[in-house]
Amino acid sequence: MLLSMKETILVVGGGIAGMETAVQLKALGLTPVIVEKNSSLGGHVAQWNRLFPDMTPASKVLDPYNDALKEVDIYTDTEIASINSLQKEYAAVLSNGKTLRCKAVVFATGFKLFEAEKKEEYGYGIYDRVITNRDLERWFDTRSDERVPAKPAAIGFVHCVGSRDVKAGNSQCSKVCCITAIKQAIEMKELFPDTEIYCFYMDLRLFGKKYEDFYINAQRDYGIHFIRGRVSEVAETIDGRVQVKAEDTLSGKPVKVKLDLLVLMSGIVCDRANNELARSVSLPLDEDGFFRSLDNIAGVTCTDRKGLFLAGTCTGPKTVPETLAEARSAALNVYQYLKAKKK
Amino acid sequence: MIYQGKQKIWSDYQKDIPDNHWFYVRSCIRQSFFPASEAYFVKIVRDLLGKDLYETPHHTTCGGIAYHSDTIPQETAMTIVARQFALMKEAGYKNLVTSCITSFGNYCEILETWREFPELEARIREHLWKACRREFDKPEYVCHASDVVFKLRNEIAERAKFRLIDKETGEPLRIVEHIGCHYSKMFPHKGVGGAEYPCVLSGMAESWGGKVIDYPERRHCCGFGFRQYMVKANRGYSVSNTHKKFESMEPYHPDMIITNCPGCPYFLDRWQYVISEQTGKTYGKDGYGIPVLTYEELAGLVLGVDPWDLGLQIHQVGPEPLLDKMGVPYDPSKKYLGLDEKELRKPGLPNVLKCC
Amino acid sequence: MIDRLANGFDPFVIPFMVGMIFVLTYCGIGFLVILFQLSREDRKRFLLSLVNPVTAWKNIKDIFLNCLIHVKLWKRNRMLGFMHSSIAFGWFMIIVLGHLEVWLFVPERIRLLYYPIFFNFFVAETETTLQGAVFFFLMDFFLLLILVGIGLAMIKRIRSRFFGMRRTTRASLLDTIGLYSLWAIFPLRLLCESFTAHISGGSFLTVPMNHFFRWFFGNELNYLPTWWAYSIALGIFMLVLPFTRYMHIPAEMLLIPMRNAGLKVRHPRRGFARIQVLSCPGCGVCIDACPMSVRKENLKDCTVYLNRQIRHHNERRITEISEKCLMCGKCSEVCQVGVDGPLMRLKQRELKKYSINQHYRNIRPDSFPVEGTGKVLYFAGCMTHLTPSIRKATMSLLSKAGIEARMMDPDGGLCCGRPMLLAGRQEQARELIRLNTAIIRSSGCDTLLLTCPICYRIFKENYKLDGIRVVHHSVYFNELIQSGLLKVSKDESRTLVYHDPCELGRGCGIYEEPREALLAAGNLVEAHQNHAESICCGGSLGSLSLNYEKRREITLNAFENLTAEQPDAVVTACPLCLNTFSHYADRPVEDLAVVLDKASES
Amino acid sequence: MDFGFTLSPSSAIELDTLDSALYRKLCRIEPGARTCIGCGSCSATCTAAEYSGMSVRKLLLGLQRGKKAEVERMLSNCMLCGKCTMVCPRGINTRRVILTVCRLYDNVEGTL
Repeated sequence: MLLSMKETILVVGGGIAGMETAVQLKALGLTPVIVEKNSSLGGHVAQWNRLFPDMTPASKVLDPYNDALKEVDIYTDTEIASINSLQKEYAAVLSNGKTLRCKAVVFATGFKLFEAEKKEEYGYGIYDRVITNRDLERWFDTRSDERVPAKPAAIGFVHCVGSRDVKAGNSQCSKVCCITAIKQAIEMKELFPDTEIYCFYMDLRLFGKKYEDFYINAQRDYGIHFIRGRVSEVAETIDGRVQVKAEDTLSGKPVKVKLDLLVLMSGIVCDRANNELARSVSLPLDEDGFFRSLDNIAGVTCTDRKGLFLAGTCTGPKTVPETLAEARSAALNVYQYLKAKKK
Repeated sequence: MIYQGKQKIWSDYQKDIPDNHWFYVRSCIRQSFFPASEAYFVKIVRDLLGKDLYETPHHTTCGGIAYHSDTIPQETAMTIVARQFALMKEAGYKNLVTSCITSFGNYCEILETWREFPELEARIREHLWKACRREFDKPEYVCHASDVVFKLRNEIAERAKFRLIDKETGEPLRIVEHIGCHYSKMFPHKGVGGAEYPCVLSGMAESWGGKVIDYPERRHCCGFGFRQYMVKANRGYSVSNTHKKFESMEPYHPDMIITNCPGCPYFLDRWQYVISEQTGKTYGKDGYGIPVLTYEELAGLVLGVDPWDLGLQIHQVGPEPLLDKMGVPYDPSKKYLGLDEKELRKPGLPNVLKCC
Repeated sequence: MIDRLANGFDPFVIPFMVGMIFVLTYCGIGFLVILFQLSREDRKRFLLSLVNPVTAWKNIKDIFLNCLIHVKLWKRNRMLGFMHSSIAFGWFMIIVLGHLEVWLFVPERIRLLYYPIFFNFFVAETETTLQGAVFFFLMDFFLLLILVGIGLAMIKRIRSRFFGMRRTTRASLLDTIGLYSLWAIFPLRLLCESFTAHISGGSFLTVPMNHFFRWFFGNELNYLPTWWAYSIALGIFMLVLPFTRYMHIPAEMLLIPMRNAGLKVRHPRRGFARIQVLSCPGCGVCIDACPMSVRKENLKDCTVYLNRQIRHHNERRITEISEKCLMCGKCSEVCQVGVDGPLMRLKQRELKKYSINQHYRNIRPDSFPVEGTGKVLYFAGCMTHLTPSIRKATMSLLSKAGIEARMMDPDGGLCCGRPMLLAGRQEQARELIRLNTAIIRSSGCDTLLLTCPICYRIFKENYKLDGIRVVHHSVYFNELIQSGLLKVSKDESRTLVYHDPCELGRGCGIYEEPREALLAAGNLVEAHQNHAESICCGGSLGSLSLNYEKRREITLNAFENLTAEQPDAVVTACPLCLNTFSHYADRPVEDLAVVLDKASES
Repeated sequence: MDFGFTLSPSSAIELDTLDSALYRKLCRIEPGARTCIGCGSCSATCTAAEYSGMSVRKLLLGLQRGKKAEVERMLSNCMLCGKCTMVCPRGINTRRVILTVCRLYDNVEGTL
């Protein structure tokens, strides 16, 4: 049975994690409030065109929320100025001046895409033909980006840009780039069947359901070339293309290739903007800058602070399904927590 | 090594071997390398155990060596084989027993090919008919002579005069069994015990009192490998393979090696000499090599046949240490006398390897 | 004035004499040894410089200004300057005046070493003369000066921050003994002279004290023990001196003429290096200066400790320190004595033996053909190939200025050799220099443009490229701007801070040109420590052993120093600094060329 | 006696017998060496690669696989320029690795 409790729950962040949490909380009879710093909901997924491994349109994931969130209060273009813990609840001061009293807070603040400029040797923002995975997704939507040539003869994908790289201050694996690269490579191949496509990888980490099949397709049906070597240098050629230098570590020989488009797989990194927020409610951060869960097995969505919960990529790189699952469990955590308090 | 595990595998690879009425086809090279082996196989099976074993003087090579050395196409080999089948049909036999492992492999391979491509079989029938107006039936059973001995191993054991036991210590002899590659590596189900842990030879060794040792390179080829040996430029590989096997079995101090293939005993035996000349190393006790016997020779010894009648003097590696251990009596002075007591020419002795 | 004692001797002078004779012989022998350790031509050059009036005069001047007045220290830190010069100069004057007195009043005693020191003990004042009064006054004055200095020294011991020093060296046992004996000397002298003031005369300091004592003690017999104590303090000080930091007093007097003679460190232990090591007063200024000091574990890796380890012959530590150093050159920049720490380390590195010795015989210069005819040859260098923004901006600026330039290494070339040089492997460096020289010569250029200070320095210092101008892009572009060839529009709203790369600033003395150039593009603020005192970015190729995570704090600290004024962007002129900073930067880090390129119209 | 053919050496890497003393010593001095993920950035960016096949990745692998001789050849052209250090995603101090190997190559027990 449902406890009839109309307590307000603050959900920080309006990405899929935040939205799903809110939907579930609503279903559990609670009153979620979403605070989103951007002008629209949907977070990173909204900036994606299609999702692996089934080429699901991102809209298919997002649209249902339009109805589902009808009765939920949503503050967009709003940030959390501060959160103060009171006796039994929290008081959140919003940048729009409002103050929210809430029984619990779910942080669904998400991640930041690594700024590819930081890996200068790849020449993002310097060369005309270098874009990131996000740029490419946007291009899939808009089909307008002067950096993407009309008829590319060769395209390269660089995995692990800003992931597994201490120099980028980010030693962990971003988990989704390998499969994203394969997805985008396939999409490009579908658009430009005659184009040679190269993926430069350190290790291919295709752990998820159907990922390996996806990889096999890319190899067998689309003839995408996989080169085990991390790109070390990118230079501009006389004709405005880019020349990529890497080592084909499997043959132990250096490889050079001229490309019309180089796509950098920017990784998932923590959003430093959350540090202040975390400090204000004295939530600990991990050394990688993400929120620290109570534990990494059974308590991923819990914290050691009463009434504070975590959902989605604010605790580390995750796929969309993982994020949704966590959002649901976070909602349940909140419910259990309030139920326990009632008794 | 878990013995039960091996038995489990063996039970999976049971091969039904007819217990009588065999059509025996000899090996090309064994007749010159180990003439006594085939002779004593026939003696043991026919005279000692009184079975029906038929062989015909019209039998020729099966073409296996030529085929594996890339000198004749498979269809030629098939036609030759078809002729052997025809001979068997004419003699009224259905159970083919080959003395040679390569032949065995060759027969199996051809029969399997025909099963997959009947049209090919038809064409071969045509070839055979055109060539020599003969017709053939496919054999009901194809087995190797060692299968037969394996089948009869216990009967032999009952009649044994000597057992594979060190008469000094009473310990069972440590025996390396080496199976010819073409016996079961092509078709595991056509070999007793399959390809990984074949028990055709180990079965004999154990029922005659010996103890089989498992060493890491047990599965490894003897090194003959047809082209590897026959093209002189490749012989380095051939001997290196053999060397690898000996290096791997050395720590187990084997008393003997038993084989069921024409090439293996020859190369395991002769390469010991070459290795000793090149590296100065021998693998037996105090300068001797490890005696390499065919299963027939071993059966002969067990049944008390005189070593020299078994032609052990033709081996490069002297069998004496083994004979001493088993307690088989022998007369060194007679070692190089032929059957008719006539003096065979005594071979020159190697520099390193001790032979007698 | 007349002798009080007929024989002019009293046993209490013995401790002093022992110490004095010991120290003189020790230094004499040491001097000869070092002289012997010099290479023949160095020795010749040094001895000649001594008789050459010009250098001779320079020597005297420098010794006076540095050893006695401590001019450099004054410039750096008034407190410290005053403290040191008061003691040094005061003491010097007391000795000089002592000799004058003897020479004037009892000339027959001039040959006795101890006489000038204990003058007041041995003489009696017959009648007061103006001359005497003047001397007594001066004596007291300088004694007072010294005592003030000593006072300050004591305060410094207790609270070094009071002197603006964050860290200072920890003194060894002998150092402490030397220190306390030194401190003891002058108060004791005051006592002695006060006791004898009514006999041998005194002045504003000693006379009143004398009256006080006489009133207090009555009889005057108890003055002998104080003279003993005084002599003993002097004796101890001089006995331990060679084994303490105070060795720098005599050593520096040799170092200065040697440096003026143009001698350089050839071997990390012998000859000139030895005298450098001995001249290190262990003041510890280099500890605060060393960029590595931000990590506690590195505190003992700066030059003062290198010198100490060399004096202790601690081979393991010497190697460790020599290989860790970033070679940023800041320690020698701030050093009062002018100890060239980096050079010592470099020479130490050169001693290392390798079982694999690189060579480049298989590389032929003609495999790097330089196309085109432009008179300006741009050598990007290894580092710039990993910072394409610099390369792109440089080429674009050149074309904007309408200069026909060519790249020497469009698809990567050879290393300039500086890294090998810094690793102490001259042989390899020389070979690379030979190769690159051939390539440059074959190109027929008249200007070699460099965007990397590491390259720039070696091209400037070690290459023989007569007829070809070697220029760093900061200088070159500044000229283009000043000469109007390059039109740069100033963005008033943007404040920039310029980071002086070690190799460019301290290394090649280029400080102003980059700033001038930047002023054309935006407003400039200065880092907390700048110019010759700028802090190494931590990425330096100079260090052979520091690894990435250990360089982190160094970089962060350097960056903090840069952003003290909250500039919008940090500008540097070195690809390595750029790369290093951008790993941790919280605001844009750009190369000078990039800033100018953005601000200039084509 | 000459047979006209000889034992041909095995190409196998015998992990349990190979000599990795140099590698172990190297790792004591520069533990970072153990963290190589063999991405090949160093080899690709190397200035000397095209002359001597220089590659820190291969260097580290070679030392672990007991292929000392190759290592020597590889190092012969290194210019110590430090590009490999700059691109290494694991922040390995490759220049120290190189210098250490050059120093200890013939005398593994030698000190630094």
